[in-house]
Amino acid sequence: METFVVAMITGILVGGIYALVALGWVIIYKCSGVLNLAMGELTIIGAYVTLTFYTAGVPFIPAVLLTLVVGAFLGYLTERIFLDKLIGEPILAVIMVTVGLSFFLKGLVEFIWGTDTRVFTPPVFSIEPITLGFLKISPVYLWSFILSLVLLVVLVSFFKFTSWGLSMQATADDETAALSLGVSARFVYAASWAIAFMSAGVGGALLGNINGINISVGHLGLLVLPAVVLGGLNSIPGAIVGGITIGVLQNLAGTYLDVYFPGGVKEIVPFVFMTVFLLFKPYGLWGWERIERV
Amino acid sequence: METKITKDLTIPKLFVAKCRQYGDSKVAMREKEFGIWIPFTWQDYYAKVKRICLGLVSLGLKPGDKVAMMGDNRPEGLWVEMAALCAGGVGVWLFRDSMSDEVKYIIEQSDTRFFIGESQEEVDKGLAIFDECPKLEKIVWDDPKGMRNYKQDCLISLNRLMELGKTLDEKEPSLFEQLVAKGRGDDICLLFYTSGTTALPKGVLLTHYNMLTMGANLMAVDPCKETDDFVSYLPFAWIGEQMMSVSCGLQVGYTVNFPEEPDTAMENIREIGPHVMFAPPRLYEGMTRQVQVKHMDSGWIKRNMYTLALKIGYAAANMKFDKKPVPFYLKIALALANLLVLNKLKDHLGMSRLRKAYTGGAAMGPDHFRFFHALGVNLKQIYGQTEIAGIAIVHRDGDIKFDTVGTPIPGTEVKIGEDGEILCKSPSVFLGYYKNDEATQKTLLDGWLATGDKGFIDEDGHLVVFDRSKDVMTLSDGRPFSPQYLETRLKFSPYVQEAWIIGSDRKYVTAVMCIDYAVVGKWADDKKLNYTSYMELSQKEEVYNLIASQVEMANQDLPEPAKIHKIVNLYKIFDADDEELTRTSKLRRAFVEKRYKQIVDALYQDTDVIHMDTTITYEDGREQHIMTDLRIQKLNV
Amino acid sequence: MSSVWLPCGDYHQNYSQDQGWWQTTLIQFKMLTLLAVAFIGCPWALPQDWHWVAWVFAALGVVLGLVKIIADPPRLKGEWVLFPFILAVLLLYRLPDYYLSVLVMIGYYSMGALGVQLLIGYTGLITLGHAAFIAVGAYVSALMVLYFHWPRFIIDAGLAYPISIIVAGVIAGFWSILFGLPSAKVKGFYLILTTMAAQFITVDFILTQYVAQIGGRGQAFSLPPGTIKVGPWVIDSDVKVYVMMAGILTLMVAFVANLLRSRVGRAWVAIRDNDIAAETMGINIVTYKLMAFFVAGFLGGVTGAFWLSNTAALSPEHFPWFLSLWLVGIILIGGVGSIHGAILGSLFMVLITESLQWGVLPLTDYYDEIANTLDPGRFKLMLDWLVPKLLMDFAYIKEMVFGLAICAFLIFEPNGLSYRWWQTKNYFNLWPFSY
Amino acid sequence: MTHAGKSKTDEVLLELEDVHMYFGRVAALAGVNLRVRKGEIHSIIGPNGAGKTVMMNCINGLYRPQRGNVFFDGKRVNGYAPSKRARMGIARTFQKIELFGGMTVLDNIRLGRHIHMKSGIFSGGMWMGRARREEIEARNFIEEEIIDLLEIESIRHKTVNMLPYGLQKRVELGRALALQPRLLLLDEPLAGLNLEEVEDMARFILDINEEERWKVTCILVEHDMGVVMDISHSVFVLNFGHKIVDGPPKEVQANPEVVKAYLGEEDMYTTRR
Repeated sequence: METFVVAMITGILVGGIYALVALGWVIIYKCSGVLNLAMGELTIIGAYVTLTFYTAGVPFIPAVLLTLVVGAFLGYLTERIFLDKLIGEPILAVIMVTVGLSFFLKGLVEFIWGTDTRVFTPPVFSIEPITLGFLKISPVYLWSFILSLVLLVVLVSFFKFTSWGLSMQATADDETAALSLGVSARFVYAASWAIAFMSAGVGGALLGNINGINISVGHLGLLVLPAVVLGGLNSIPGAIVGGITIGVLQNLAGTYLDVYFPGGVKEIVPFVFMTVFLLFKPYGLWGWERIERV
Repeated sequence: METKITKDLTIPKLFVAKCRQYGDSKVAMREKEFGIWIPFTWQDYYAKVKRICLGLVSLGLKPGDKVAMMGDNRPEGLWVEMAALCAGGVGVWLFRDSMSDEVKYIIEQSDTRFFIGESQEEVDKGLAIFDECPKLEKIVWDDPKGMRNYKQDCLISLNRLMELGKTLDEKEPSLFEQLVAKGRGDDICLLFYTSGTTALPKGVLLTHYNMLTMGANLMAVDPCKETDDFVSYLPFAWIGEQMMSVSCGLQVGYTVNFPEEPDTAMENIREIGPHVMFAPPRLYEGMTRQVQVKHMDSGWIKRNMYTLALKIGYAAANMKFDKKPVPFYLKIALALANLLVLNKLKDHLGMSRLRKAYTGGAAMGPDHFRFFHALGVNLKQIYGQTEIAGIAIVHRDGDIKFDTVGTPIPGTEVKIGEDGEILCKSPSVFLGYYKNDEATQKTLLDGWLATGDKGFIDEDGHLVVFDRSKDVMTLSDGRPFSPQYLETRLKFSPYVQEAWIIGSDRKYVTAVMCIDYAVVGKWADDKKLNYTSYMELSQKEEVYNLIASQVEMANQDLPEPAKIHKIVNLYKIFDADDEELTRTSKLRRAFVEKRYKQIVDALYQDTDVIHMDTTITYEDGREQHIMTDLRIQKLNV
Repeated sequence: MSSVWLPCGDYHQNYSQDQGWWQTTLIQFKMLTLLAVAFIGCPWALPQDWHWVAWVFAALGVVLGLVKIIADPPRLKGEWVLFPFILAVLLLYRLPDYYLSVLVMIGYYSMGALGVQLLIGYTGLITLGHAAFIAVGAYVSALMVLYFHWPRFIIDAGLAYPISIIVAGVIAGFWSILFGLPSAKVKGFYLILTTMAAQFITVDFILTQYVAQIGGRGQAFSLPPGTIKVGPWVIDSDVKVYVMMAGILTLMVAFVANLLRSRVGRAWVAIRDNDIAAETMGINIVTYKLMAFFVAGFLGGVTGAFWLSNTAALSPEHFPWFLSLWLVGIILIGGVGSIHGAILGSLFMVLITESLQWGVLPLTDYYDEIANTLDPGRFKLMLDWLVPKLLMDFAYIKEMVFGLAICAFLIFEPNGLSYRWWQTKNYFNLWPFSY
Repeated sequence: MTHAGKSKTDEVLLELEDVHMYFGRVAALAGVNLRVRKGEIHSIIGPNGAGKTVMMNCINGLYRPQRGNVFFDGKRVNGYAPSKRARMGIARTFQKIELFGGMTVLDNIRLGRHIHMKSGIFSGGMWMGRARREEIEARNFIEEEIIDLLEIESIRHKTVNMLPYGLQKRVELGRALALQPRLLLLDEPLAGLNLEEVEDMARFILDINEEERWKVTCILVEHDMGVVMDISHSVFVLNFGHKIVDGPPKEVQANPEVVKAYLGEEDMYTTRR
């Protein structure tokens, strides 16, 4: 029982970070219709940028804020350079541009920062675990979770209550209607990338605090895909629920299944779960029931 | 392949001999059907003709009876014709797009007993006149499409006819051979109705001997090989097509190919790549227009390569016209031009295997003629008419002048009558007009055929045809002039499809132009001009300027009094169905002058606009009310 | 008119001609030349003592030329006069081993890309996990060659490896069907995810954690020299691998091309273009989608089995997700929906990365030479850092270039190289016109 | 061109029995009964949104009605997928042309031959034996029976997307015919055609229905009343999911309810001509 609760709690805490990255993914899809496979790379870039600032002496929170700024800039740039010209192209082309982008960014990251695992020194969070009854939780997880929650709340309220956020939603629903409202679709596309880059970047920074940063953080970025599929590609609450579910699932599998299937079962389970899930609920929990023609 | 033409030989006899000679070893004809070129050997040809022939006989065909035929160019057409001839009958071909009045006139005048139509359309025409033509007994049809509800007694399908033939053949196995053997060279084989630019068609009686000698004499000048391919797509009712498909085709034994549908003919010609072709100038004019337009639309490299290659081609062609030896450097340049552009160009036109091409039936503009020689196509003029079984005069290899029609073929004599009329004499001259002795006497003078054309023989012995006697214009300075010559000059512009020159005995010359809808339409699209119809497009100011510039270009090399002063763009294209052209696409001047009197009058008054407000009743009863303003454009002369 | 551009005078009298592959002499000539270059020109050269054979061919060409000039038989087309000369030249020279190994890489990627092309380009099923099936093929083949108890005579006859190639294909095909099953219900992006799942489950989990452990020697299967045998030949040199590649690739291309113009291939394209209409034509969409997965998996399996001959040790790291994406990138660059595309794309990608290498390698030599003459300063410091880094991190540069190439193609040439190829052909077919 | 009763028999080929089709709560079909006899041309008319295309979709299997039965040739086919029904002999055309736009005309029609061919992956890939033979047979059939009938010789190698609308409609009919169907569903085959094309198309439909070679039973959804009344044996009038009347054209034209329902509907008795 204790192990179960620990696994659950850790899962939820990590899931919060996944949710943050998944949210970035959903924002891009919702606002510009792009299925982004470069999410993992956006996450790594965020992690390395934060690390670079941190190593240069900037305290962690300002470093994260700086990362937000850099992420917004990079996101805007990426959209302008790579995706702007593909508006209206078939879905495969758009997906593959993001694949190309992911190669490019990955290569760039490896070229600049190398492949060795780097850690935040000195550690940002204390190594001493926080004890709550039988629960021992390392503060990294907790703080990360809290930080993600804060960002999630900020982002969701941005979409729900600000006029910018609302106009972005309008574009997502109906481009022509949005145009008649005076919202520039192209601006919204770029903005959505900026926001996605921001949220992924922070997610990366947090993940980097847990196990250190190397290129395989990008693989964690891929885990958001099962998360968004679970929630439905275009659902913001879906992304959050999906992210947390995947986090929990991963930790439960790591705890219980590793005995029977030693090795990487932790990484695989979300994908297996997703494949089976799709057979029964092809549009996710809250997705649009719309057949995509690819 | 040497065939001796005797008074005893008939087309059917020659046919049977060729079938024996080749049997199954050689393809007699091919038809593009079901997407492929289905071959028929001489043996197949023989079997079909035999059955159809005996079928006709069992229906009661007697020697001398007329068999009228109507339809597209298909092997069946040739089989039926040959079958009718084998049975001793006389073939009468009708143009496929003939109106029912025309059909009725010909069938009645020729005393036709059997009418063979290809499909429902022809059968309908036949049935419509059936009651009015008491001599007509049976209507044979071939294509079953849409025929399921036709139950009339006078109808019989070609398949049924062939079954009858088969039954008769089983009963009397040697009958076919006997029928063929009965024929004599002086028997009438074909009754041709001339398209006449003025009066009702006249029936020209041609014998086997006429047809065969004409073919033999042409082949003596320009031998064809038995391995050659020929594409038959012009109406069988045109003598030129008969001459190539039947007379020459039988004597040489080359393969006759039939296109899939009339509208795929050009594409099909390209596929076959014939070695010989004979077509009226209209077709060649269409080709030049097509090439010119495509040239204008191609990219920079292609355009300049083409221009350069054609320059070389023209230079070499001019040397040949002047009978000067082509200098060595030009030969090399020409070889390069051929390799880089001209060969490929000929391939597009379906002319890459072409050894000789003939044009006849009407005058061809010298510009067009030189164009094909520049491409390296051995194009030759043919002069002749139905009354002389098609050919009297032709260009010889290496002796081609683009303003003449060449020299007489063997066995043919040509002289110029007192009033400048061309007179011909040859074994191929016809017997006379069917049931029209008056006309026969006017045309046949002591065995000399009065052609009705004016012309002269030049210093090289070439015949120069001026124009039809009644069409020759008199210019303001009293000089005679050929309007056709001017028209063909104008038609060298790709934008002009038809032109009509007016100005005989008038102060100055004017022209009525018909723009080429496709080409000008495309030009207008590029210029972002909006138009919805031919009429609207033709009256655009920009189009007027375009046409005017084309006419002014032609004006440059014309003598002063022949220069064109005013033009009008007509709101429609001249059409054979409206009787403005003959079935062989010659302009019927007298008729258009009557129909467009208003325009002609306006061209010689001081006005800029013609208010057209007339109702035209067409042949088929349609009425069209025309209410439009036509602009007259004065040209800088 | 057949659908092929025929020169005038080249016409068909029956449907076999009209639906044939090589419809004109020129095409026949071009294809035979291509095959001759691939199978004779690249790998072989006559040894010194046998050079006279080439001269015999050249002499034959001269004779044919004379016959053509003098007698001009209609059936002897000009192209055939040229052919013996080409053969003679091809017999005299061969490519150095390095270029052969480059060609092997091109061939390997082409084979892999063919399967991807079949799924994405012709059936409209986007897959990002094709490397999994290549891996399955490679492992099945390796396991069979190494651990299967073959009857003696089969080993002696050198049949073990060839048989294992087929079996590898079939098993990979069935494995592919398994992951294609969701395609019955899902489309588009969701299908992409299930194929990705195939990659992770197969390679990262099953193969890495279990299969690769068989034999207990850790991650890599080593293939002792002499195990890969085709008939009497041990595949142990670049030339032999190259010939294997050329043979398998030729067969594969022919197979796929034939399939695409027959009933099954047409049904695939129909499903891609308009699945509702396809269904009303009586095409069972699920069955045909699974068939596409099977064939693609089969081709992948054969590709993987071929890979064995080109490697001394087999490891799951040969088949990363990167490979799956790389293959999709190849068909995007080459052109979606075209067999040419798979080959042109591989050619382009391999040549680009190789030429980058050619560019970078001499750079160090050059730098070493001039390094001492440079003034010490920031510029030299930067170069001192950059040049070794360029060399060290070359793999990353490759990745970046690949990513950029995909993006650039999608943005500027969305129809891919094969479209350019087609346009170029048309440019000359329509010469001197534009339509 | 009236010929009622000429080629039909009394044998029922297709029957809809109390078919209900709902989309959410909206009933597109509310208890429709239809009996189509072998050999007839049975037209379905009605205002826009009456559910005509829904009926077609139920017959051909694209929709599965929530209630009621569909019988084809005496067999209940409710659960059958469209592809299975196609194999049983139901072919159709679509209101909005659903051709394979990137393929040639010939390949489109070849796809119609799919159910009459058998070659699989292996023989297809080898292009030997059955596949090769079948391809040639299929071509033969297409050329002789379909291209010739529909007079589309000049476009057989053209890509469908490049063709004008009228020809595309014709190609779609050709593709459906290639299935050699027993029942042909034609969904507005004349819509958007000009006068000449309408005449051609009507002629083709009659050919297909009457010609000994074909004798195909047709269900025709069409707005062109002139043609419908001319060529149909029976006319079924549908209005908002309900049948108004079903009978010979004369009867239908005289039915007061039909006249009432269409009062104000401009296109009822007008025709494009």
